[in-house]
Amino acid sequence: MPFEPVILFFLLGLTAGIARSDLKIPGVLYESLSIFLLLAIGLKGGIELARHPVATLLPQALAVLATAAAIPLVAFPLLRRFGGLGRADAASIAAHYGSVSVVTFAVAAAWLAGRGIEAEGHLIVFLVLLEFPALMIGVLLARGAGNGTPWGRVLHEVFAGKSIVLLVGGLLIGWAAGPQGIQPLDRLFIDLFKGVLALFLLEMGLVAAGRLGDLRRAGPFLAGFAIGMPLAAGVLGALTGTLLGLSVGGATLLATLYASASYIAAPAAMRIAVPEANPALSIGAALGITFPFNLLLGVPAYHWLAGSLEGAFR
Amino acid sequence: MPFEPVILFFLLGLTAGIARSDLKIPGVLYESLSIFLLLAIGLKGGIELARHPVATLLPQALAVLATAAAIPLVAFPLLRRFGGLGRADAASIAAHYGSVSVVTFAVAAAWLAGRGIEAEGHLIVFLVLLEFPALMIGVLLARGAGNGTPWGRVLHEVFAGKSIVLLVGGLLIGWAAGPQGIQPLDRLFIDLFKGVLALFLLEMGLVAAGRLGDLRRAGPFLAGFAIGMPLAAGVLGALTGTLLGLSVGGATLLATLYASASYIAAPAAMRIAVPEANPALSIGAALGITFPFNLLLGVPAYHWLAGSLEGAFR
Amino acid sequence: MPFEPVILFFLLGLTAGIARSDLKIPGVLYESLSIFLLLAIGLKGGIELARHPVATLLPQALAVLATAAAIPLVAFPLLRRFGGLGRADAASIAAHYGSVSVVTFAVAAAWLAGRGIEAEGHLIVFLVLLEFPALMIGVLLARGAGNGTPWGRVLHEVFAGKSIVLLVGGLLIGWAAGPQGIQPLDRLFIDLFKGVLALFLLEMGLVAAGRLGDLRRAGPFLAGFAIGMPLAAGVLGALTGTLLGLSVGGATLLATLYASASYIAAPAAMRIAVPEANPALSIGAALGITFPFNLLLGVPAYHWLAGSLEGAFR
Amino acid sequence: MSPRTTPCKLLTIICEAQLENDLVDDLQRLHATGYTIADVRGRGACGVRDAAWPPSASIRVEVLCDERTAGNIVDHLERRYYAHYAMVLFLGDVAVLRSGKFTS
Amino acid sequence: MSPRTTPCKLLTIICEAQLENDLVDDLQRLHATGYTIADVRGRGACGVRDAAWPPSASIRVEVLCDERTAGNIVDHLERRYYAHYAMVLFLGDVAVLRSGKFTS
Amino acid sequence: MSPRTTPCKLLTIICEAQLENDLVDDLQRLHATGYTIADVRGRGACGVRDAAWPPSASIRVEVLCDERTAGNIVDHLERRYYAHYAMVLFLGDVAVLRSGKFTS
Ligand SMILES: Nc1ncnc2c1ncn2[C@@H]1O[C@H](COP(=O)(O)O)[C@@H](O)[C@H]1O
Ligand SMILES: Nc1ncnc2c1ncn2[C@@H]1O[C@H](COP(=O)(O)O)[C@@H](O)[C@H]1O
Ligand SMILES: Nc1ncnc2c1ncn2[C@@H]1O[C@H](COP(=O)(O)O)[C@@H](O)[C@H]1O
Ligand code: NA
Ligand code: NA
Ligand code: NA
Repeated sequence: MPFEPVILFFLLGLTAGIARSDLKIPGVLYESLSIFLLLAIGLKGGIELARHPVATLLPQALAVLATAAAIPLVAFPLLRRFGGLGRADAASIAAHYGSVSVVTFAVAAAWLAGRGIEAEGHLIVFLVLLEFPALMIGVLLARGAGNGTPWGRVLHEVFAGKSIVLLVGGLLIGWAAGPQGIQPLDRLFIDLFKGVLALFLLEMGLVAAGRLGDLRRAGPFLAGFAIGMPLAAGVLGALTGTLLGLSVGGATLLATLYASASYIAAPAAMRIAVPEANPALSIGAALGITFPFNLLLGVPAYHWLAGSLEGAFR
Repeated sequence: MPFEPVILFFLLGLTAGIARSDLKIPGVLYESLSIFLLLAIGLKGGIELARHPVATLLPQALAVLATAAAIPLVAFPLLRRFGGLGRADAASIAAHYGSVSVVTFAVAAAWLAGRGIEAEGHLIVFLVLLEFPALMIGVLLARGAGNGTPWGRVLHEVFAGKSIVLLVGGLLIGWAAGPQGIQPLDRLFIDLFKGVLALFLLEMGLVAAGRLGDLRRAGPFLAGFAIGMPLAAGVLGALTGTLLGLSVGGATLLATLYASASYIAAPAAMRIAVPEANPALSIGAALGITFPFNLLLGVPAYHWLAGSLEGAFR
Repeated sequence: MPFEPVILFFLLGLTAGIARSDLKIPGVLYESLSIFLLLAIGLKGGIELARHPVATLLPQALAVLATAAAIPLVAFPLLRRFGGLGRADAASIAAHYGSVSVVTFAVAAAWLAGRGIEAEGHLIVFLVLLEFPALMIGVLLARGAGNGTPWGRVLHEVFAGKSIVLLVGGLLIGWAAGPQGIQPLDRLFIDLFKGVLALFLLEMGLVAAGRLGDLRRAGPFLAGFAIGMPLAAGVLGALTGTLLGLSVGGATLLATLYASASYIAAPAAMRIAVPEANPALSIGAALGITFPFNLLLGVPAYHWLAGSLEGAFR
Repeated sequence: MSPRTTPCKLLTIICEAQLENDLVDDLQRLHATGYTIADVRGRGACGVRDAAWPPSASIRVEVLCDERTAGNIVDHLERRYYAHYAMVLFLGDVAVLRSGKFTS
Repeated sequence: MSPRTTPCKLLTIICEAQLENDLVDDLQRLHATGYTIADVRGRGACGVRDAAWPPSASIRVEVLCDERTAGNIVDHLERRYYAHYAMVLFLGDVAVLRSGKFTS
Repeated sequence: MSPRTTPCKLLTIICEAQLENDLVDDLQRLHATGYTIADVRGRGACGVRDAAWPPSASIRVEVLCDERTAGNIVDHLERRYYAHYAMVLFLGDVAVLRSGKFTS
């Protein structure tokens, strides 16, 4: 099969949603599954962190953060000028695309694993690091640094937000307890990960089906942006990864991170920090187009890209 | 032990319910567990389908569908004439008994597995197929084919209903992805299946305890029907299975399917399509009597029957 | 690491709660996880019971019940005289500390297992037995045996309460089905136990964070009691265990049971049976102080104690 | 009441959860500008509905609307559902802010 | 209001979830013909009740009944629970369809 | 109504679930003595909010208070949230027991 089997669950949810099935995944199950996924990803990252001396990761991490910051900074003027969007909307969408999608990352990792392609484990650490800077940039773009931005409130929303708490908390626990300490928890957090991911994708399909109406209202520019932006960001990610000496698998994952758009942390933070922005636009683009695009076509494309760059640069 | 250990969870729930324990399984947990069970059964069926060429199953499937259609068609006049029930109630009850219970099937499969008795894997495909025709027959019996039945609405309710979507969706995913594609999901959907079944039975026991009042109102005819009908249908199923050349285990499962009464898909569909029918009657009989009867006595009886027929016919 | 890694999840929850994170574990997930834990513990105990002839446990069980009854009977006058608490509050707190905490027990068992220290499996049976007598003693202390205590109501609340039903129900199922009967359920109830415990501790951390305000109001005497009482009860438990000939691991678990304070069964029963008691006091002490104290310091201390006593007495 | 508020009808419908999809379509067709739904359990003439499983789940639907719309909705529900489904309806008077939102 | 509706009292009780079983028995004994319950969270004189775990869960109970029944229920609840439990009661006026359903 | 009850305002707010933390702080600051929150879903001017995932979840907040407090809360909410968030407000009249609990 050209794509990861778990994606079929997304398509099932999408179909059920479009057919107005009475299949509804209770909101509480959504929350429970997302708590599980965020914590499990954090734990995996922490175990990787325990294996690598943090110091050796630092230069790579800084390079990754610096290049990734380009994504929202480029997206913002594009959306303003060519999309004709207002300041708040452009900033909010830029923040969504600058941040990352945990589930897209997990599907990419599964896709690589299903093909036996190795990837550096510490990419998860980058996932955690890339989650929030774009959110801050988004708020800066919307409001400027100065007058009247309730920065305390915004910082609290970002850093005490569910996804950062669970990702960073899981990271610290995995790092402190180490591989042997976490091992009795593997039955839950490692073995069941992919099955839970499948259930979550079923739910995301149902949610995405409900966003299709928003999409129609969003117009063709945003639809194009929702495919062009991840492709461009994917190139940047694959390039960065290759130059940093990551394996093809690692560069694929970094490209996926750059290309993915957040729909867990970003909507929550932007709603509070930039309330004037219309969430239907950012979520419609990120979840309705970019997310399925990345699952179905993006990941294989980034892998092909990473392979080509590896050939070119070494 | 003469019966499957998971049945003890049903008895625990039933006892707790009768004792008015404050043990309450949240409705959301019920929905989550039933989503899991339906999807897991569908996936298992899909994997079996991937192993068998569909064409070879077709004649068997048609025979199974044809004989199973006799169940609601016989039940209806019985309920009308001897039970004195109105058209709507008789049609709704006939639909419940014509359709199948996924959980009863799962318990029967576990009972066979616990005794090391083999059964054809593609019985799950028949489970999916038998889920809905009886619902259509029930609506036809209640309303006639013509005037004023909102068929679009009814067909939507049946085919976009949760259980069909998850069973058929799981079937298609399992079939498209094949055994290797699904294998990383086995940790969740296969390994945990029986434990989740136990939890679901605990919940069904609590629910059944709440139906005992309905039962008293239902009267002795319906109570007799709720035991006699599955026995008769079980004979039909065992006979059909044996004549189709199924193993003793396979014929036991087919008999269980025929004998079981739906309490997930049927109540939902009948409530919308035949609102005049009193759900307390159909659910009281199907869940309050037939379900525990099949779990405790029916399955061993159908197995004995299948064994005897096998001896007689071959 | 000096303590069990799962405790880190408690600390994460506590930190998130104190930081007013928007991480909220839905109430339904709490209930689902606690149903799982209680049932799983009961099943494990039942399997142990199936291995031991009940008759041989009886003398030990009686000795354990008798000495454990001292805990609420000593706590009550202490709380009355030195804490200046009213009859109802003192009785309710005494009942909480006389009963046991299932989660503390599970963490202690994990701590021992992580160090390869053996412990008698039938300690779980004592856990179940110790759950309720202190609740009855608490009601007696608050109301006296006579006039106007609605004993029917109270007994129903205790014995039909969720935790007793699941613990005893699990025990009976495990005992009736035996190790082989339960074995297909192990994937869920045994393998996932520790992971689910980690999630539950995360939730308890969040809940405990919300009790810190109550604690401040509770005052220094109760804070001292919440540490002194478990230590004293732990000594009693370690002594009892050693004199009954338990291994060091077994005596550690018995000490943990005596030292732990209930926060599942006791709050529910006391609220109905002794409504005049202020739940903020008993829950604040049991969950806000004693629970984390036992997790972090108590368990290692009781192990050291059990080791010393073993040396002294044999 | 503040001069910025306007009187408005609040229609509350308590019924079987399975009717939700149909009801929502009906409300839209009858020109309600919105609705709010909560999951509930209860007891009534049709017995206990404890929400332990889908057939016994109930919902509580609130509709803010003008008197005429409320009347139309009540008429429709009474005709279409009242006889065969567990359902209770009641009307109250409230004051809303920005009443334009609630008249069709 | 339409001539088909009849005035009725709506009694709302917000209290600790643990009282649900008892309350439901009380309502039946006091001749309420039904009730509707939702799970809620909140804050009041007894502090924050955030529903994060069972001891801090709350319910919101609605009872449609005639004035006398409402009075009886309020009296009973005040006597039996008000002092020791987190509980709030309020009464409103509504109009119901088929009022026969709500008088005992 | 019984002589033991006192008239009181019941303010109901239906809004995006994400506002809960802020709203609760606002209510405290504006001297509401309590509140009750339920999880709901619905439809309004901002479209369907089906509660299938956090961004589309809604809450229904009830506040019993005196008329002045209700006015202050309505003013504040209108200023701070009404323009940019899905939000509906309405006021009703009820009668409470022990009214001391609800005046600040
Ligand atoms: N008197 C009542 N007070 C409050 N809610 C009621 C009342 N009667 C019925 N209900 C609610 O309406 C639902 C349907 O009522 P019914 O059609 O009478 O069975 C019940 O399940 C209750 O949730
Ligand atoms: N002023 C109020 N407005 C709305 N709900 C309230 C109010 N006061 C109390 N409540 C609710 O009633 C419950 C019990 O109140 P209390 O007995 O005052 O603690 C609280 O947890 C709230 O859910
Ligand atoms: N006419 C209405 N009746 C009842 N609830 C409404 C109505 N309009 C809006 N709502 C509720 O208030 C929320 C926000 O409304 P809005 O700001 O108009 O989108 C909706 O999601 C509904 O839950
Ligand atoms: Na990105
Ligand atoms: Na059948
Ligand atoms: Na104890």
